[in-house]
Amino acid sequence: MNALLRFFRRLEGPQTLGRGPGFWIGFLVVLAGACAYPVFSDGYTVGNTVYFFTWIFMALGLSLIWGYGGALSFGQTAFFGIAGYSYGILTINFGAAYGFTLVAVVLAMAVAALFAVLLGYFLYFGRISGVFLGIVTLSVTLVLERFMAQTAGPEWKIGAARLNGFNGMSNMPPLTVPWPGGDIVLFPDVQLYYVVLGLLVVVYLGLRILVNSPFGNVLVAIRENPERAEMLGYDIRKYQLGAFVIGAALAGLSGVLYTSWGQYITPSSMGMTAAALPIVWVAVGGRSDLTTTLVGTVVVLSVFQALTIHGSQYALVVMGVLLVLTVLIAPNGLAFAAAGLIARLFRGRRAASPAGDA
Amino acid sequence: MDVGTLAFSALYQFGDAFAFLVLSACGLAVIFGMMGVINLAHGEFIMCGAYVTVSATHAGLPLPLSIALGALVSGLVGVLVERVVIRHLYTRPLDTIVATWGLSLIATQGTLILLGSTLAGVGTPFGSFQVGGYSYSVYRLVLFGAAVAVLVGLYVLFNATRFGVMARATIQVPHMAAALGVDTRLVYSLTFALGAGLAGLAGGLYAPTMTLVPTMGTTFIMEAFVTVVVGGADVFLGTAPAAAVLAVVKATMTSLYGQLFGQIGLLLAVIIVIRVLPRGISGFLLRERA
Amino acid sequence: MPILETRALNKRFGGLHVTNNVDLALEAGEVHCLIGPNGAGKSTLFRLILGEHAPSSGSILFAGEDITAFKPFQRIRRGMSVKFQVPGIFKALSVRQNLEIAMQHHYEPAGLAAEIGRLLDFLNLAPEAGRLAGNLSHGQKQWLEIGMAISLKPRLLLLDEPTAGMSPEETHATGEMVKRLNAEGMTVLAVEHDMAFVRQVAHKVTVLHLGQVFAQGSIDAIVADERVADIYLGKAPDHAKPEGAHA
Amino acid sequence: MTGKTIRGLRAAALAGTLLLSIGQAFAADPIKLGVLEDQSGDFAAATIGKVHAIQLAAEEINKAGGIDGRPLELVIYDTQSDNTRYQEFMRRVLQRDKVDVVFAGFSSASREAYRPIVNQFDGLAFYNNQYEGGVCDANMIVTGAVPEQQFSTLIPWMMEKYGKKVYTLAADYNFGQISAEWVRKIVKENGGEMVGEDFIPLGVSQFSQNIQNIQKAKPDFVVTLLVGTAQASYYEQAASANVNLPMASSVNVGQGYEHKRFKPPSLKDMYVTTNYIEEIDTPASKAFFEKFKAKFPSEPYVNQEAENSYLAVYLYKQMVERAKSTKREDLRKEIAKGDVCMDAPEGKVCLDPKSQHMSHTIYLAHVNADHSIDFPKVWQDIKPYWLGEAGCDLTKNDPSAQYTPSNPPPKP
Repeated sequence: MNALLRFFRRLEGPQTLGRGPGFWIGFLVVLAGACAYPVFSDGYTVGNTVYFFTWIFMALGLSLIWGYGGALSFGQTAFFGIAGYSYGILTINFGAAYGFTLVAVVLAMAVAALFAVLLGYFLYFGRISGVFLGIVTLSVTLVLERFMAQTAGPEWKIGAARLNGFNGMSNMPPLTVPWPGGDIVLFPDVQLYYVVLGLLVVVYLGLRILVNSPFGNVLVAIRENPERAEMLGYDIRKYQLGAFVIGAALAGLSGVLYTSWGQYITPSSMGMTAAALPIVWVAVGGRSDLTTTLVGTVVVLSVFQALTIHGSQYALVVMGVLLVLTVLIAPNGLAFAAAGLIARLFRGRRAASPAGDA
Repeated sequence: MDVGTLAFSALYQFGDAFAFLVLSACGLAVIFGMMGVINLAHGEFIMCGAYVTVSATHAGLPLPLSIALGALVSGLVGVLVERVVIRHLYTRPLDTIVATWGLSLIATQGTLILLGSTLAGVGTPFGSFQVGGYSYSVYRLVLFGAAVAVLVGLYVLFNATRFGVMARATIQVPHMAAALGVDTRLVYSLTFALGAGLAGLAGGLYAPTMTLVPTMGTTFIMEAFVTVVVGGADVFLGTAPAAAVLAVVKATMTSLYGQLFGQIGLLLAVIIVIRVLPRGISGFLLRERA
Repeated sequence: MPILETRALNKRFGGLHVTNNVDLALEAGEVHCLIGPNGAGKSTLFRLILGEHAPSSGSILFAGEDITAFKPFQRIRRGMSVKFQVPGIFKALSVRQNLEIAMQHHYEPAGLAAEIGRLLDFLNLAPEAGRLAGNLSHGQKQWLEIGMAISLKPRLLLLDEPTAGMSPEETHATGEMVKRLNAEGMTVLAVEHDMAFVRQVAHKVTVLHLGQVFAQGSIDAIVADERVADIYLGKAPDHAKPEGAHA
Repeated sequence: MTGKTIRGLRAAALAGTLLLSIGQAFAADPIKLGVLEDQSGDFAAATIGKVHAIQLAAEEINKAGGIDGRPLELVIYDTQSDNTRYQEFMRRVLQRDKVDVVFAGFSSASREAYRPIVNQFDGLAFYNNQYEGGVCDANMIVTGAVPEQQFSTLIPWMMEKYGKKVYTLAADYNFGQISAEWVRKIVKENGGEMVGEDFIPLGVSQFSQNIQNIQKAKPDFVVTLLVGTAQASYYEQAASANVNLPMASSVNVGQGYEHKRFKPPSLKDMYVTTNYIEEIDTPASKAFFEKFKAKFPSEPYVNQEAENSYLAVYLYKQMVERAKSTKREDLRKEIAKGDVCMDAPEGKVCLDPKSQHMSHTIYLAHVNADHSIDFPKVWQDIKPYWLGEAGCDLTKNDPSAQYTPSNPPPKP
């Protein structure tokens, strides 16, 4: 019991919204709802929700790098793509037997993280910051996109896996869990839903612990005032690099899940539009908190999809208008603005506290 | 093939790449370089200039006038956008990414809905000329001339006119300029309009040579950002040398290894330059001069 | 052995010679004030000592160790600490969280709260512990930053204009803080304009002018030096070079 | 932040979930045809006409009593030239809307993006677009032309007329690279010589260096396999530099109607093999074109992909009516008979049982200096022979893979 309480203590802190029994009871209710939800829903909706979930890891990683660490990476899609292709190359070559796809997930994330170590070392130890950091990371993802786009020829292959250029790599097996009495293949349906939901809970809670740990405190201090943080004796480059690598690994996890979800990965997932999207999700939700990032990402994804379905040719225009309005009206993200508004309504005429200031 | 022909062709390719980089970038250099606004709708201002130019030409206006009109209309749209959106974001430059991306979605799809998926071209004027075994387009020389003229114009504007000096003062130390009686809001407005107008000018100049579709701006965007980032904050001292360096990289890589490596070369050049000169070429030059 | 020593330290920005052959030595346990007119090179010297600028030539020693090539955080870890001229506190965090970030790596979680409590008392900030640092008064922000700096238990504390913008009462209280810290064994190097504060705390005063050490000595000796009065009033002719590093 | 704010956040999350589950009610009676095409984004110019063609065909069929008495209902989504939208909406039409058949895709990348999903749900998709060829997949029916149909006609004719030195300028991705491979192969087979090849990344719009490379190589004609609106800028730039060489293409004019978009004479002496363009002067073509213009008067151009989409609806109708079923396996039994043919606006077309690709009437379109079109040559009944000859036989097995001449099906 005490151990459990200590665990909850570590999940809370100055860097995250939500604390106390109220929040955690609410969290459990939402989680229970999420667990029960496939029962009331059809296969398409569940599969589509999994699809939304796959992107959240990349958004949470960007929230860590940008929202908490203050460094805007415009190139999270580079890690997304690297991990996606790595998963494809590994599983096409070694198959799905004996749970290898699960090993491939870990390896693919490791490849993305390793690349992030190299790139992050180059960036942070080269003292590149601010907008320039964004431009360099964007350049990296565009280089990868353009390079991969021209690998259509048969000479571009690794083992049995053709890179297949702009058309993209396909035919990799979906995630497969070894099980007595036959492997369980995780097609985008209920089983995959629970696996991804489980991952999501683990990553969310893990990141909460991380940002409320001494590491997270220092990261926020660096965002607020890098000079001061350094003058407190912290090697800020190591902290930023740490956050960058973790964020990259999470982008990689998104890439792997996306690849196995649709059995397909393409260079355009590292292109300009793809690179801008995570920034939009995170900024719209509220980048300086994990919970708002998570909620914001799901909301933006589902609103954009609903608009595309029902908005015919006006969908993109409406999306654009929504983005501009969000930035103008809710500068800290929709989640903060909505929460502030609702809080004001509940409190009636009493003065509302400022809704977050980051 | 004699040396003269080769030299001319190398120069022509360099000039062509230089003009494209300068014209793509100069509007962005004003908006991003000076104001720190990351304008992802830059390409749509270019598209706006091109569309106005072509429509005016179809309506019977001579091409040079149409191009000027294209630049003017883009500039006016720029004023509007600044007033409605950008003005509220100066203290949060990173949020301009989301806002201008939204604007770019609206502009691209709005144009598609209003004007259809494509516009008929107007044809490239002036014909061609022959040097050695090769024939070249005269209009590409006009583009090069226009690029040089824009650079000279910007230099004069920012160093020898009241507006230019005021703009630079405002952007460097806003509260100081305000204290000295400068209407800083107006200066920001005009600076943004200048950037948008220059983008429109680029669109107008390239309109006769290109396919006119709502998404045409995207083909300029990468070159524009690369040039501005390599150049750094100063419009003249940054853009001109950056475009020169990058034009050499691009023309050489393209001629030796093809277009793919021309593009990849550009992107790698930007990564290397930022690593070596974190504040761009102009940051480096200004510091050396100081 | 001096705790901090600069040897023939030079810094040029383009054509500007901002730090010109500065030799400075701080003995352990002293409170040393650095004064001089605007543009004398005080801030640059601070930044050189902290490692934010690399010197053009010369070297810096800390407790006998050559730290010229060290990164700022490496210098901090060896026992230096700094309070900036403009407070570098984390405005979006509370006073207590500011101190937590400063101290979390030096204390066990159990002892941390008690230590922060002691520090808050010392800084006269105990009633403000829960407030956002950005909402503090100017003087309180300065104290908070001093608190973050001393929470590292440095051997050498660098203070850049610690009393700027303070009322006379606050200035005096700050001076008392510095004296108590010094009594606990901390060496202090302060850049300061307020001569009352300098008189209150300084064992030794160094005057910088045009990037050079212009004069050095006790506060009384410096005040008595007419040439020092002249440079503050702008009378020092450019050719009137000081005869040597020590007046 | 307070507990109340958190409740607010949670309410927002709930609202998000509700949005996911807005469903649609529908009757089961009609035959449902899903349409996933790019009505916005980069490819819109070439693909909006495809949607219109399908709407035209559906309207005609419904007026004439539907398919086997059942009305045809279209379920249309805009895929925004975005591969991920194809993935989302292919799942949606197959799983939620439960359509009987899907017509989907312009770019090859989008087809490859949705193909695994069609296979997962064992659906049936029509790809009504010319492409680089090689898809051997029982879940796919391809009505567009493939390289062997366009190049085995075009290249020998050009070499005969203009000479044997050929230069290829191609988009640097699968379509361009594989098409260039076909050109290389056919040039060699006919005793010609490749004097140069240049590959252009997608999105590039500036061609000065390539123009010079071509002038240096002095070919007899240039094969342009440029894709996308940015790359189409080549023609204007080449014309203004006075390159003045005949051009051959499988993809321009017929798809992107560049001769309508550029000012003459930039496309002068461009030769294109296409299975349809609106200028084709046969009675069937004229009738189709007039019906199209009557329904969509502002349509800028009726291109070959529009005609492919139009005839595909009728082809599907014929198969369903013959099989008395909409089940994929029943329809494939009809295809296996080898006589699923129809008289389309272009002329007679038939489905090849082995590859489920289509034979076409191939027109050689020649662009004059004033950008009018004439047709120096027409080839009847050109078959998509390569896949079948290389070893793809969908009547026997279904590898669900894409092959290329340098990566052919494994020999049994």
